[in-house]
Amino acid sequence: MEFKTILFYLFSTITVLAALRVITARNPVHAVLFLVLAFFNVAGLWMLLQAEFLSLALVMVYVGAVMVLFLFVVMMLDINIERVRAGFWSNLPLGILVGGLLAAEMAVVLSGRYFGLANLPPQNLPANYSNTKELARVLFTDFAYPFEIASVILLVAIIVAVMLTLRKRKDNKAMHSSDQIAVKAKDRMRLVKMAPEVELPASAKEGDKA
Amino acid sequence: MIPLSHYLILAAILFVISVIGIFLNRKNLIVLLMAIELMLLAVNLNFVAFSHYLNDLSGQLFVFFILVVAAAESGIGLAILVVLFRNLSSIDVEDLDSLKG
Amino acid sequence: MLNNFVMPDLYPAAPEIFLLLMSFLVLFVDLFFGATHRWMAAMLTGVSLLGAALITLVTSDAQPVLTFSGMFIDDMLADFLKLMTYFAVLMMLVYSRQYLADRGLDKGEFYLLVIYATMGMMIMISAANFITMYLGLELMSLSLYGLVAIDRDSTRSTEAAMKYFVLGALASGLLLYGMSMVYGATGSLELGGIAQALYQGQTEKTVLVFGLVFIVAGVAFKLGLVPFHMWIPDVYHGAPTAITMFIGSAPKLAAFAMALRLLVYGLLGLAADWQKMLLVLAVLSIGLGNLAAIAQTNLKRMLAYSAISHMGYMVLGLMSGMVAGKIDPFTATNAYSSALYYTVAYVLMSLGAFGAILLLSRAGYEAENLEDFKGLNKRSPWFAAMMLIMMFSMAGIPFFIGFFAKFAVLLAAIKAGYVAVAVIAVMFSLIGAFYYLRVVKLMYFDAPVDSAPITAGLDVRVLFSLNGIAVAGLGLFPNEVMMLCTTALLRSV
Amino acid sequence: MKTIYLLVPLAPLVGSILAGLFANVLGRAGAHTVTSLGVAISFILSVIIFQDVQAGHTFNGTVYQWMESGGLKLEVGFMIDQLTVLMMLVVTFVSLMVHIYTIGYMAHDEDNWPEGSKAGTNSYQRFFSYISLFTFSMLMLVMSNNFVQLFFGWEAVGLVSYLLIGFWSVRETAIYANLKAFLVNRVGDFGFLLGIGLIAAYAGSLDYVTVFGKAKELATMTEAVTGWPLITAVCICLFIGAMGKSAQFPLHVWLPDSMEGPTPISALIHAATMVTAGIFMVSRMSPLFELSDTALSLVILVGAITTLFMALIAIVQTDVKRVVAYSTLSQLGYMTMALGASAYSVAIFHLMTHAFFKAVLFLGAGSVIIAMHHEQDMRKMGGLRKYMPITYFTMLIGAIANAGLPPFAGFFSKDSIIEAVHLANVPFAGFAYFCALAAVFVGGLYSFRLIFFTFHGDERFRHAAEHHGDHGHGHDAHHDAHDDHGHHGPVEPHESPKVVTVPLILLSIPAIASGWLIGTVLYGNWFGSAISIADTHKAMATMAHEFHGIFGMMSHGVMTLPFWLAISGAATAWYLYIVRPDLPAVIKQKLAFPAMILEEKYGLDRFNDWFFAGGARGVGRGLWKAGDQVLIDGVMVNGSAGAVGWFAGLTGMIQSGRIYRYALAMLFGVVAFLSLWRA
Amino acid sequence: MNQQLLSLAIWVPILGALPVFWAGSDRRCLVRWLALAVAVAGFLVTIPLYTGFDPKIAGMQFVEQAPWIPRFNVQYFLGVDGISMPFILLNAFITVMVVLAGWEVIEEKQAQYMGAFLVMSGLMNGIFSALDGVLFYVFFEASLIPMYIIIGVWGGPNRVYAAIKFFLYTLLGSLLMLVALLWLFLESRGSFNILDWQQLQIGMKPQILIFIAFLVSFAVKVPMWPVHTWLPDAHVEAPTGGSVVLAAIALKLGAYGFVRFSLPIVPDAAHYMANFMITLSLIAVVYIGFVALVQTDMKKLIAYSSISHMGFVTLGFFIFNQLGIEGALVQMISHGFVSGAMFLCVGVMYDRVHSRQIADYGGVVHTMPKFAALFVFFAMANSGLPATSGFVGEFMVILGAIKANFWLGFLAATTLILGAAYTLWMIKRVVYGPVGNHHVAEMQDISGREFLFLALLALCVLGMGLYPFPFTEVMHASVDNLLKHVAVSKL
Repeated sequence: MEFKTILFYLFSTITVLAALRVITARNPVHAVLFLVLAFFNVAGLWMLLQAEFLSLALVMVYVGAVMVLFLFVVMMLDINIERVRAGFWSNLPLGILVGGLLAAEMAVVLSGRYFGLANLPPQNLPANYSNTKELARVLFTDFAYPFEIASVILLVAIIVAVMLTLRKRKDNKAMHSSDQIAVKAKDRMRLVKMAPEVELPASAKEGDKA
Repeated sequence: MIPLSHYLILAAILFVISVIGIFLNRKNLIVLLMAIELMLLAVNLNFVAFSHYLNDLSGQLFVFFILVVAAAESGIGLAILVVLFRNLSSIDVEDLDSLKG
Repeated sequence: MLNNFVMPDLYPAAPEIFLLLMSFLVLFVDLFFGATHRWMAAMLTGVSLLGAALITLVTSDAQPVLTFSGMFIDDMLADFLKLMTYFAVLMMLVYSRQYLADRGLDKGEFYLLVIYATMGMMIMISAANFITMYLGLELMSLSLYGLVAIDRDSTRSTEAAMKYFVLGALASGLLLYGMSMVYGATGSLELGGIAQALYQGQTEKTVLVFGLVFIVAGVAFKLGLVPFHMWIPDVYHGAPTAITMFIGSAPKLAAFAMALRLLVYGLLGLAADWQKMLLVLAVLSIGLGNLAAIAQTNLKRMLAYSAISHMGYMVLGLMSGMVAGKIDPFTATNAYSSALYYTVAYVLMSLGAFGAILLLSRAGYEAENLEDFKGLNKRSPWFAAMMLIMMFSMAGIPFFIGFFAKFAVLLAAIKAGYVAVAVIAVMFSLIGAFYYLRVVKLMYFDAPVDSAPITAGLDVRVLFSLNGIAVAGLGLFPNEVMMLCTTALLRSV
Repeated sequence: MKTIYLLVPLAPLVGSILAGLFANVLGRAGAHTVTSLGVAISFILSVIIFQDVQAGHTFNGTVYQWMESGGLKLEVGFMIDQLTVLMMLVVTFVSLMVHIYTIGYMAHDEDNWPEGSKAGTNSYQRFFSYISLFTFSMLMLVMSNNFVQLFFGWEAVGLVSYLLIGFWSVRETAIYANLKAFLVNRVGDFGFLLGIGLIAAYAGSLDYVTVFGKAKELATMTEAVTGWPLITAVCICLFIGAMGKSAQFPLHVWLPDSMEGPTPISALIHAATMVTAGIFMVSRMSPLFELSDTALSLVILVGAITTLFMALIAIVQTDVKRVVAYSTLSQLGYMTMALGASAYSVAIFHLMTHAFFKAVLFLGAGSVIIAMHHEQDMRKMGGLRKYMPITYFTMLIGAIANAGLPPFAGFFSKDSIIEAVHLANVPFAGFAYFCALAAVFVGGLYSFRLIFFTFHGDERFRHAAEHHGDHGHGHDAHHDAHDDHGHHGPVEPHESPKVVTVPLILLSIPAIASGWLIGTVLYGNWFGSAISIADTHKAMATMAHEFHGIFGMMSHGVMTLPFWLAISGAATAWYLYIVRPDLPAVIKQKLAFPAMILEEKYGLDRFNDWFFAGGARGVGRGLWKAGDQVLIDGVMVNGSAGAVGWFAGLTGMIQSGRIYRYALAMLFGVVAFLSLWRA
Repeated sequence: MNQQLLSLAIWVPILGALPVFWAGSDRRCLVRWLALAVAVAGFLVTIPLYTGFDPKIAGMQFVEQAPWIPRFNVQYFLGVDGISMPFILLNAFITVMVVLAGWEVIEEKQAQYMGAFLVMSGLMNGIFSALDGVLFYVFFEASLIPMYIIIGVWGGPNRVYAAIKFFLYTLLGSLLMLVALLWLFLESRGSFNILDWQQLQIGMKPQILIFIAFLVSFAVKVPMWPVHTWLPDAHVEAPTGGSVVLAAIALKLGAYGFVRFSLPIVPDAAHYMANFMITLSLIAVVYIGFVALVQTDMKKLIAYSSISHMGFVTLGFFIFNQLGIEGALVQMISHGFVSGAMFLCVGVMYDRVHSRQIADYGGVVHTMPKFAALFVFFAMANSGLPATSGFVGEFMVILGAIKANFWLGFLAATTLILGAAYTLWMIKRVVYGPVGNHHVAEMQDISGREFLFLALLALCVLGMGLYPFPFTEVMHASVDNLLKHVAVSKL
């Protein structure tokens, strides 16, 4: 067994175990950390597949940014851990049944000879091949259009995140440009028109008494 | 030499785990979001493996975009989660049942 | 290295580019004038949609054009669907203006997200590649998640957004998994390339069908077909009505485009398989959608189930392209154009039906329960008549557009030999008629519980009237739109 | 001449329309004038036509084409021959008399209506309109040259009869009787229509002449589906119609009840004309009936049963009009027997004589009723002879004629019938002969019982005065009207006015004398081709052979059994009601059971009410509740709606609101698809 | 002008309804006169259809043909033959009656009431003149909408149930018909032309399936036993005008469908199923006759009587002889007059006493003699008295039935007894007898307007009974033609 194969099995075993822990961990913080572990291992696997750029991007983008975000949120929200696991075991059989069925069907297809070594041998790339450079080359030419779309998607993510979570604090002193522009004189001063006080005639008062 | 099918089966296992995670988890929405990340990871693994074995870069590019989208998605998902928590004071999946029938 | 790089032809994508630029303008305007000049963002959004429409019309080409390295396709189908999309979005904007203003939801973000969602739809409509399809889908979906949650202090809205988000993510996971399988089997992400590979037949059928199942699941989710429909009732119900109207209209066009592009342009070689899958989905959708709608007391929820059943009918057309194992281009075009026509008709009716809710709503009051429609005929005979038209049209009663939509898809289904399916479909539409009739019953036969005058603005009133007249008028003269649908399909890839 | 033919029915129709629609304009006098005038014109024209026919000018032609379909030409047209013209004379004459009589009889009709009833305001005019309409209908019936028009007249007279029986529509008994009359007639019409249908189907025409021309051909056919001999089926079906209209057992039940109508119409419709329509029709169809012995034997059997058993009931009746009514039934039975014996001309002859003497009896009874202030119970009469001599004598004439004593009209016709039945060679003729003879005795008995009870003996009405208000004939509802009329205390009967007595006298002349025409009508081949008799049926031929003028017949008649039976019947009546008035009660006590049977009219009414009316409603209720409401609406319609609703409720359970369920559903979908496509 | 007569017959009432709607319910006087004017105009434009009709031509007359939906080769194809032409006149005439009947009694939303009837009238003219399958279907279904509204808005206490039942029941049938129409379209290689379909060769199995699809549709509409239960409910709950139109015209649509579609397009199946159809028809005649006997609600009684009478129509169609078919058609027209008149009569009484229960009446003749006379007249027509139109059709069908099979005629003729029994029983209880209660005592006799429409109908009933020749004359050629179609096998 060559080294790559050993690495593959190592990474994959850890990935699967970590993934299992992600969905079974009692504490969400642990779950996030197991997910990070799984990401690291998959990054390793991608290295084996000579996708170096993506491998590193995964670590940086996911572990560095997304997972940290998850951690923030997990810790920010006050979660009652005791309740988290309730009902887990009672749901397990059904889960295993459906999951098992799905897995079995997938396995039947994927282990077929079509994806075996004979049909698709792994590619041996030249030594000076740069995954990053190649990716970059197509990314900014042929894939410019999806690249632009991706940027819009990120913009949308920003907009939505801000829209949903930004709350103005009461003691916030920052000025808002649109508020400044929108100011009108009448917002600052209000002229109140009041009815003059009129003395009722005496007869009317007596009439009331009567 | 590792055949492609090994990678695919690994991805499939990850995929199934994430799927089970989604409906096994009935208490914590965050785990749900993580399961989704896991699922995308499985898909990405597929693409990378195919890309490698087919010697076709477009698969890896797809992964690139999926990563971008996944990041954006988790951002939005967490934002919604936070808002929901504010309204509901809970991220228990079972508490999300005011809409039904 | 880059010497072989050719600047892609941007001309066909001009509407998208225009819209993107306009979105920045809206962004800035909102920043500087958002607080007081709300109408500016709205106006600009409208203008940008109109502009995009104009550009789409101008750049429309009789021949399909591929650009961006074959990732973007501009054909007549795309132009037609885009125009319909602008149209639907514009109507939604007009309908919802007052509603949003009453509830303080007419923030700049709303308009931005609407623009981006529209852009996502346009990208989907023009997608010729799995990547662009996926990105377009996500752009649209992410914007919609945000829109559903726009009323962030509402438990119902946020719950709906969460459900939408989780299930949507799961669905795109499934779709991606399917795409990865197809990619693995054909070695291509381009729809044309995939079709080519399938045509040459050097592919592994098992893997492809395996992937196809996931892709169909993803598509079915977007269309809201049983059993991938579960999000629809909750999201329709939970989202603010204006947003529901948005979700219930234009995205159906995009979803149709997605289904057509993926299944027909990409995976036509697997038609025998996906047709049967769609058949199952269609029958289940028609059945469950109509049955479940009966039990509803909330109009939005009822319309959600009705949407499920309508998409089931639409799919009847989509699945009828192949007759006796063979694909005859003429028959297939007829079948797909019937589905397209159904989608267009549905969008028009759906806008009207949700429009009625917006029309009757006012600040602090949602007219979303069936009870709220009681005695509408006494309050306003005209609007009651318009709503009556919508309901009967949805029930598939002539002379309204809904009838001809059903007519077309049933014809396609029967032509494809699915007579029994057609019979089942019409029987369920009988059940469906019951709940539409119930709305009419409430409007006409019952005494009003709420005698407050209708406060909706002139724009909503006029639009709702026009919508009703269109549903009736296009029912009287259905030929033009039908021909347009057919031509659009004929002149596409 | 065709114009005259047309005028005969149209004159009464015009009168009827004028009196009916312009009641207010015309007023009472105007109404009775136009209608009487119309009928008078008809009568005069009928006489003219009669003479024309005597001269040998028969007619058969079309007025207009009513319809055509499937090769079947249906027309409205007239056939004028001896049979028709005789009927026309009888109808128009009796009708004219009744019109005149009615002027007197209905003079105070407003008393019969509750106060404030708007229907009562023009009831007088309406009555005239009805009887004129009836005359029109009856003329259409007899003048028809085809089955459709016959059926039209048939039903139209039924309609008028319905309207007139229920004329005093406040009386529950009257509106019960008219519904009953219509429905029982409809049972007959049911058969009649089937007969017409069979003719149309096999002869391809409904024109008399064409059909009779094909009669021989039809006789050889069998009905395709049932396998019956066609002509027998046709004749029996047609005869069922005749049974309804001519009130033959068991469809006779309506006639006694129809006495709820005003007396003039009892005379006109329920004695003289309408009820004889069946007799007329069978005579008209003689070319068909002659071809089926089976049908003829049925006819004679039904006639025989009706003759005897209805006569028996007449003995126990106490209502003066009902006695006459049952007597009518019995006489109709005689006519029917004659038909069965192929003695059509005899039947028609008896029809004619009967029309006159029965009209006399009815109108006389009406006169009595007027005198007794609408008292119809004979037990409360008696000794009226000295108060109303004209009525007495005319009624006596009628009764003698009815009993069949020479030289009154009834003798000739009735004796001929008995003779014809005696000579008949169809099955049941022997039974019929027995019935005929027995009925002669009974006829004598009830006829004279009527006379003795009413006009002789104690003046029982003087005792009955205290109970005046008790008898129900709708009087309870309008005591006030009575008070105004001032008829409290003992009734003082007096002779009726001239409008009443003149018709009585005029009618009693033919009641006496019309029998003398027997030689001409029966044996002079007077009917010519209007009636055809098969060679095998020799009764008429034999009788013609034995006939030696009316005096010969009379002298022969007094030596035969029928005469002595009639005499003994009359003698018995004399003994029982004049000599020993206490005896009837004793006999009734001794023979309690037979008396009860007779008083219950053999239980037929009770049976009909229970079985047919009650049964039909029971079936209807059963079908409605169990079929429509439970099975179709409950199970099929609402049941399926309920099932849909149940399923709809079930879908709500699927949509539980839980995300994981939703995700599970999606995965189920995926797994199912994967499994289905064996991936 | 002559070429657009049918279009005029259809669109004059429908477009005329728009100003009526527009006039609004507050201007009652304007609404009434406007509606009357439109209805009369609608009737007048149909008269040339009769006067200009050539009874010798078996084919379609006044044909109008224009593309409507070229995409599916759907045409705006109108034309009438001797079978359909009388119904257009009948429909237009009845509409005038209905407008008159709703003159004063409809107090709520009168504009909508009148408008709905006018629209209904136009749509039904469309059904009778459509020669394109889709056009026919479109009119057929669209006519449900105004009726649904009419029953639901102006109906009785249980109107919602009745309206929905009516709508769903009829929709059930027509949806299956739609499938059959589409199938025929494909089978005929892209034609919706009904006349083309009549020439189409179809195998036995599809013929039977198509027949069943049409059967469900038309049987519900007729209605035939056992899908009749919507009718009593609909009639009882509908306002007078609704009942009139329903009975007079709407029921004819189903029967008309049989002669326009089932018989000529799938003759072999029609022959194959004839015994079944005849059985159902006779059940309708006898069973329903018995059921009608025990009704206590006048409208229900007349509704059941309608079902029974329509049983004659279907019976006539499926004995396949000229007498039967023409008789059935005549019966349809006559039933249009008679049942319409009967419902109007009940409506007249209902307007005064606000009850339809027989038990709530009695002695109406004493307070409303003019009305009573007309009511009795119509009752007599309903029980098939000769010289009224009610007799002609029944008579012809019975003759035809006897020609086909004696027992059919026998069972059919029981209506003579049953029909008279239930109708006259009602008359006895309602019209005759002493005045039932103080409500009846206070009833006013019919007004001039009421007299006008009842008398007009009475004239029609009488005229048709005395001289049905003009009615049958126009049918001969077309019915002959139909029979020829039916006789030729298409296998």
